[in-house]
Amino acid sequence: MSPALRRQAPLLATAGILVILFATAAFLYEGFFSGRVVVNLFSDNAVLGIVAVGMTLVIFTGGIDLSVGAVVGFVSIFTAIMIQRGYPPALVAVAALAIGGGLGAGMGALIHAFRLPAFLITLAGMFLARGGAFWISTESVGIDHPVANALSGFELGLGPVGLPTTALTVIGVLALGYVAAHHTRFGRNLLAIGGNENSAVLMGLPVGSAKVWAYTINGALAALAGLVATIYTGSGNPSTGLGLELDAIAVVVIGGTLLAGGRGHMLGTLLGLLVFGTIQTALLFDGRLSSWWIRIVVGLLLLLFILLQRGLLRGAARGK
Amino acid sequence: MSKSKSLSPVWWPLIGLAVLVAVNLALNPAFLNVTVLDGRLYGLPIDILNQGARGLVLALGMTLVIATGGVDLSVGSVMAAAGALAAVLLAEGHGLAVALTAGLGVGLLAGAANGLLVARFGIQPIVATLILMVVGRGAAQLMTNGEVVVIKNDAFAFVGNGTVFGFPFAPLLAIALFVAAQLFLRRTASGLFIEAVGDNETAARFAGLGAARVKGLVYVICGLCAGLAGLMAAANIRAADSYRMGENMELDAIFAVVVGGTALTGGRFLLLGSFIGALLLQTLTTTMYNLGVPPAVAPVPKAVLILVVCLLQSEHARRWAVSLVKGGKK
Amino acid sequence: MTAPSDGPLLSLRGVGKRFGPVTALSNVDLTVRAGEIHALLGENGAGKSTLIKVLTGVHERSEGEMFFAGQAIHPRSPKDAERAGISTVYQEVNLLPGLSVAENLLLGRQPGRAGFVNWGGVRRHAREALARLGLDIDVDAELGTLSVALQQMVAIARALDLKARLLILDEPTASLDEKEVAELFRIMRRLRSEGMAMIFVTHFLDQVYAVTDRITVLRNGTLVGEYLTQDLPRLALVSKMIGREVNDMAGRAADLPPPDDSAPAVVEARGLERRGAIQPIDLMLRRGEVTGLAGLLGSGRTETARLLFGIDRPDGGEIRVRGEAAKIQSARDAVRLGLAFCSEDRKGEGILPNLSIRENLILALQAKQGVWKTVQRSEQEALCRHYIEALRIKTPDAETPIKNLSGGNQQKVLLARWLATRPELIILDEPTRGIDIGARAEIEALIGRLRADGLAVLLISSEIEEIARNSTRVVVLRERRRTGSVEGDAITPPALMRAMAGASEGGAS
Amino acid sequence: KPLTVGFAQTGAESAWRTANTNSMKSEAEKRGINLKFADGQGKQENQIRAVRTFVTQGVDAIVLAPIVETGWEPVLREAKRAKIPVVIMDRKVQTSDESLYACFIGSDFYKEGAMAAEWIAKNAGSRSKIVELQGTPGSAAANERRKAFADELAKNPALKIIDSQSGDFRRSGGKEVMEAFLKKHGKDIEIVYAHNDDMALGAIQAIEEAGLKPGKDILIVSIDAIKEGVQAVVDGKINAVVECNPLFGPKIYDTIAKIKAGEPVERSSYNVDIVIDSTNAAALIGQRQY
Ligand SMILES: Nc1ncnc2c1ncn2[C@@H]1O[C@H](COP(=O)(O)OP(=O)(O)OP(=O)(O)O)[C@@H](O)[C@H]1O
Ligand SMILES: Nc1ncnc2c1ncn2[C@@H]1O[C@H](COP(=O)(O)OP(=O)(O)OP(=O)(O)O)[C@@H](O)[C@H]1O
Ligand SMILES: [Mg+2]
Ligand SMILES: [Mg+2]
Repeated sequence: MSPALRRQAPLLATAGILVILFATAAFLYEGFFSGRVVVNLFSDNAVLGIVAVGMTLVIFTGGIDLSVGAVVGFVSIFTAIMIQRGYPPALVAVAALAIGGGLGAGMGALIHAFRLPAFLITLAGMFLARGGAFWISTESVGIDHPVANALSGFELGLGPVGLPTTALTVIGVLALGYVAAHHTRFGRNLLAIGGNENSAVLMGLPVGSAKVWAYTINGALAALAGLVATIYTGSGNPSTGLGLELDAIAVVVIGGTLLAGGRGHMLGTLLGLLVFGTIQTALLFDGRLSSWWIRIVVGLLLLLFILLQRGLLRGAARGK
Repeated sequence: MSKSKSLSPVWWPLIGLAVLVAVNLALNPAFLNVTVLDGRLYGLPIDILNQGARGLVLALGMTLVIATGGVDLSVGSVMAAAGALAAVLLAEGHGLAVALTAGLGVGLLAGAANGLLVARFGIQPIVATLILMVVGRGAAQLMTNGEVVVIKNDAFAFVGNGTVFGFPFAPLLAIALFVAAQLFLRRTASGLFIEAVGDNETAARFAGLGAARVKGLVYVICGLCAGLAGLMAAANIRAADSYRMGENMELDAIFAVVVGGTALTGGRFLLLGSFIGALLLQTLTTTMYNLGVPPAVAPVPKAVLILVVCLLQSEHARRWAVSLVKGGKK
Repeated sequence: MTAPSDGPLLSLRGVGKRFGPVTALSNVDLTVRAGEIHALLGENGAGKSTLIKVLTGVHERSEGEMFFAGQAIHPRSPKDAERAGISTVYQEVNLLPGLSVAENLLLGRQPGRAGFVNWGGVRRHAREALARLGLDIDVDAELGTLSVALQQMVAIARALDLKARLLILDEPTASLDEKEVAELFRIMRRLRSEGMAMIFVTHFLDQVYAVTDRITVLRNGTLVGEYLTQDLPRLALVSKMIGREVNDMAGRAADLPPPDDSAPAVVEARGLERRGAIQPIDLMLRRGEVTGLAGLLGSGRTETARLLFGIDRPDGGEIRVRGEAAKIQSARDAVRLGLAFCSEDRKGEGILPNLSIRENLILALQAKQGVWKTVQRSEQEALCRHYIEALRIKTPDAETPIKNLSGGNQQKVLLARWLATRPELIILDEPTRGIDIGARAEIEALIGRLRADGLAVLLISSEIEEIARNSTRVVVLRERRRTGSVEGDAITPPALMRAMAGASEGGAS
Repeated sequence: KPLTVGFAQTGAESAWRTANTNSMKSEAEKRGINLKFADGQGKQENQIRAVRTFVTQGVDAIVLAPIVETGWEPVLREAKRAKIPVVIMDRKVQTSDESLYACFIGSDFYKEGAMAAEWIAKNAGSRSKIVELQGTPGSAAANERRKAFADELAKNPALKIIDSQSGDFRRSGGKEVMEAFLKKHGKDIEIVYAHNDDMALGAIQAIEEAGLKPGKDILIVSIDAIKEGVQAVVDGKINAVVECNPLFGPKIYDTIAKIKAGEPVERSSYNVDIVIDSTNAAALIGQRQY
């Protein structure tokens, strides 16, 4: 195997297993192999996908952000309340993005300037955002606004299936994320920082600004995910996104990105998202399991997936 | 004076704890009052210790896992599974010994599974333990059929509620574990081995350490701690609530460890720091009940506390603050 | 390209640097002119790397002034220094093992516009930069899969590619073999003729005399003086560096015994092989002998050592220890069998950066004894005292984190780590890498003592003279295959060189 | 061909919820209905995903137990477009268009809270100081039970809430919060109002450990009426529980059958909930199924 190909081996292995997974589900469940299911994979996982893209960038630097789920919740209820009070949706959206980005920038700045552990700082961010969300309102609030309705009703027709706003957004964000991570200096700098921050400094890379930007973008993407969640449901809910951060981290890591930083791929995140979604959809199609068996089976499927991924990679490494 | 010998990192969470207690005292002078009721010590500090005991036990195991550069997300679910199994066995009429052994056995098994995945298959700890986090909760619910199983065994309840000479048993147990662990880790080479693996695993392996074995073992210990914490939690409320027991406890445990001065990247660990960290967290929770902070915004003071302790701990932040003060005087 | 007509390109005046209570530098002057190669010399821990890091803004200086191209400079980060026109290869390879070679070469200044990366351009540019150094490496390979030497070459290629006015090379040749060194020197000479200034740190005196024009010597963080290379004889230079007289090393160690085929083998390998790493190889490592393993870069020396030590699993062949078949499946097994392996990759496979010297030092011994048989604290401290003195490790105390030591002193701690286990076979992979001339003599003397004490030593070194001076037998590897062996008095650098290059089969095998 | 029904449950967060799920499942089995069960694990996102998947699969009817009130319009519209009737169970949804779902069958959290308050107003006697153990902040049950209780108290100026904290619907939460309350207010506490039985049962332990008699020294009122809660009423440790009946199965499937047959159904109907106190607990404990 050529080195270039070997570097892509994790991705190829993940993709291969995803195909097997999907094919198995399609074989088992009638109606699974359809464009709708594929579109739903994107639209139902849009919030997770958008958050995962930002999380990938942060994890590239060897950092982590636990606040994203709470930011989604905050933005969701913030947007709903502000629109209800009559502010124009565009303005509210911009404000939400600014809040998300601002929180990210603040956390990033603290983490970098004072060498604080990202885990704790973003945990504090999570508590702040969730507290803020409940402070705005402890109840979910419906939105009835022509713009919001138009957005949530919109579908880009593609033959037999239509791509709704949510799916379009996540696909767009994934594409942008891919370009940013793999075709810009910024993205490469992030990976370098995660590889070894000291080395990155010695190599003359702009470590501080890159790190802060990673958290800023991640915060803004979490806010965007919050907007998407609001459009998806046509309502704001302060408890949206509970536990989302863990799902996002799992998606990123399943995609082969190293949590310690320095190694990873945005396409892996896409694959991780699809694996996650496929497992859940397959279980919904099945519909026979009890609450607890669903958990157990999800866990075991994840385990199987990871062991297969490992096995394939080891095989590839041995037979080079 | 050697300025480089800076304050031990244990001091910062301790200062945080002192501040928190001071705030409480200012608002409620009776905060630290302890009385004797029915031959038991009774008062808020006792509650803090009693309710914090589980967190302490979890933090102990988590410290070792984090010291090797790993993390264990499954502890909350393992707690639930251990508590559930013990409760179900008791409900079926088995004795105390069976229930305790089974609960700890669940922890052991879970730890071994995590250790196997991390140390043997080289799977990233966060994913490896995430699997058990999901499966463990499911298994707990499966055991109890999704219901709350009530425990009527008084001997078992002692684990969570008993007193020894008036002093609550659970925190005594936790403290004893900490002391034993500290002695074992620092008197034998085990502490060094764990730190070596966390600091540079490859180098540790090259020096002849069974790095995989060390890593596997810390997960087993962490699993055992989680199992014990599960038993304590079930005993404390005399019931196993498979859905809610141990929920979010993994985050709390990690929080306690990191606030206590052990870096998530592994290497040097501070058992005493984790102890204080866990205590700090429980004090904060109780403080919030005590001050009547509305539940919806209760996370906010938590955030503030984290920030304060973090900033105190950071040498960079302290230096910056000093320069600000000096700059201000000019 | 010319520097401003007069005045030096770089001048440092009264530079000092303290780390807490440790004074690493005090009142150091350094003057470097355009178009010269300036050697910066001194013992391990003299402050060379620290001076360089102050100059490039990694460390903030505690006092003093720095002028570059006539202007006072205050670099706050390596980025500032790069912008000003100073390009640096730091002592430890500071690249990113997870990224490709091409990326490592061009990180931060990839071709492309508006912040986007043109990957085709990156590869092309990287290939050219490597070709200029005469290297043929797949630019898509992950850097971490390369040997330390190749990584070092990549780091040099990166620095050269910056087109700076001052190039700083901190021990770039420590892990290179003759061929690479020659290539590097050729390039350095060319750059000099183009008017570039260079600071060159090395512990190889031959290299100092081969390329440098001027020498600045540091000792204990203070300036000893600046000299013209041609005016300073070797012995004088050595005594200036270490502050005492030392005999220059030349020729084979006087007391080297002839190879003794009757000495019992500590370790014997038969047909040991690993696909993609080494062809089946036989080795006999006898008591009281130093077996040299000679070969060019990538010839498979390190891989052989890793196989012997159980780091990698062999695909075939067997290892016998003290005559009995041994199953060595991990370093742990090897250590327990009385083997020791001092790796060439100090940073990755050697030190535990945040732990103390004491903990680093006793680690292997403790691992050998197991958890339960704890090395008592007093014993630990005695070991530290012993080795700190015996190997002249420069440190305030044994509780200092090892990452605060200079590179050479870290190396000494690692040697001590292995000696403390009282091994029967010690494998030394580049043991003198980055070690100053005084300490080198000590280490070579130590190798002699170990041999005399009846240990088996497997010595891997890219320095042919070092192998020639110390080995009773030499096994030569070429292209991952044992191609011959040289014994006893036949071991001379020219003979080894011929065998390594494949010009003729040196001796019987 | 058997009827296929998709059921999007909120999760398995409590014994109450499990009883509810079991009722749906066993009844489906009895009637030969093919039930597709989806566990939302406490997240609206998951429930929406489940409903959409049901639509994709083309089930005959969907039962939704919404975890929050708003945010269902888009997905309900999808179901309507696919002509799949949706029965909303347990709590209401807010929509601008009533026709998006077929009908609502549920329990009335607000009414439960109000009933608890009424019982206290009637039976508290000279007691007046109440501590409240709230459910999980943001959850519908907690929101409604808190609001209703407060609204009702407003009519009774004698009664007042002296402290209120979230015990997260957990037994351990109830105990922990109650411990803190007891230290803080001491003998001032006269009445405990818990948003569910689990917290009340936890609080009872705390009260006993403080050397007081639950049900006597302190009045305890809670909601749900799980078996253990009713038993506590029988034992005199809880003074009253407001029932919140989870056994929806039969009524739901009857309704679906009617819809499928084109018969008219009631737009919204509630399970009749009762207050269980010392007067009727002993009689009712025998027939508790959950
Ligand atoms: N970060 C640090 N903290 C404390 N002391 C340090 C630090 N960095 C270097 N030192 C000390 O400064 C002194 C000079 O170290 P330096 O690395 O400059 O030596 P060197 O001349 O480059 O040696 P070598 O030839 O071994 O590389 C050493 O005694 C070292 O212990
Ligand atoms: N020219 C080369 N191109 C690509 N990879 C190489 C080259 N030379 C060596 N390598 C890689 O470097 C690694 C190290 O090789 P090895 O350790 O066997 O060399 P060595 O003889 O010990 O040399 P040294 O210790 O001087 O680096 C090998 O895994 C090999 O794949
Ligand atoms: Mg140096
Ligand atoms: Mg080598």
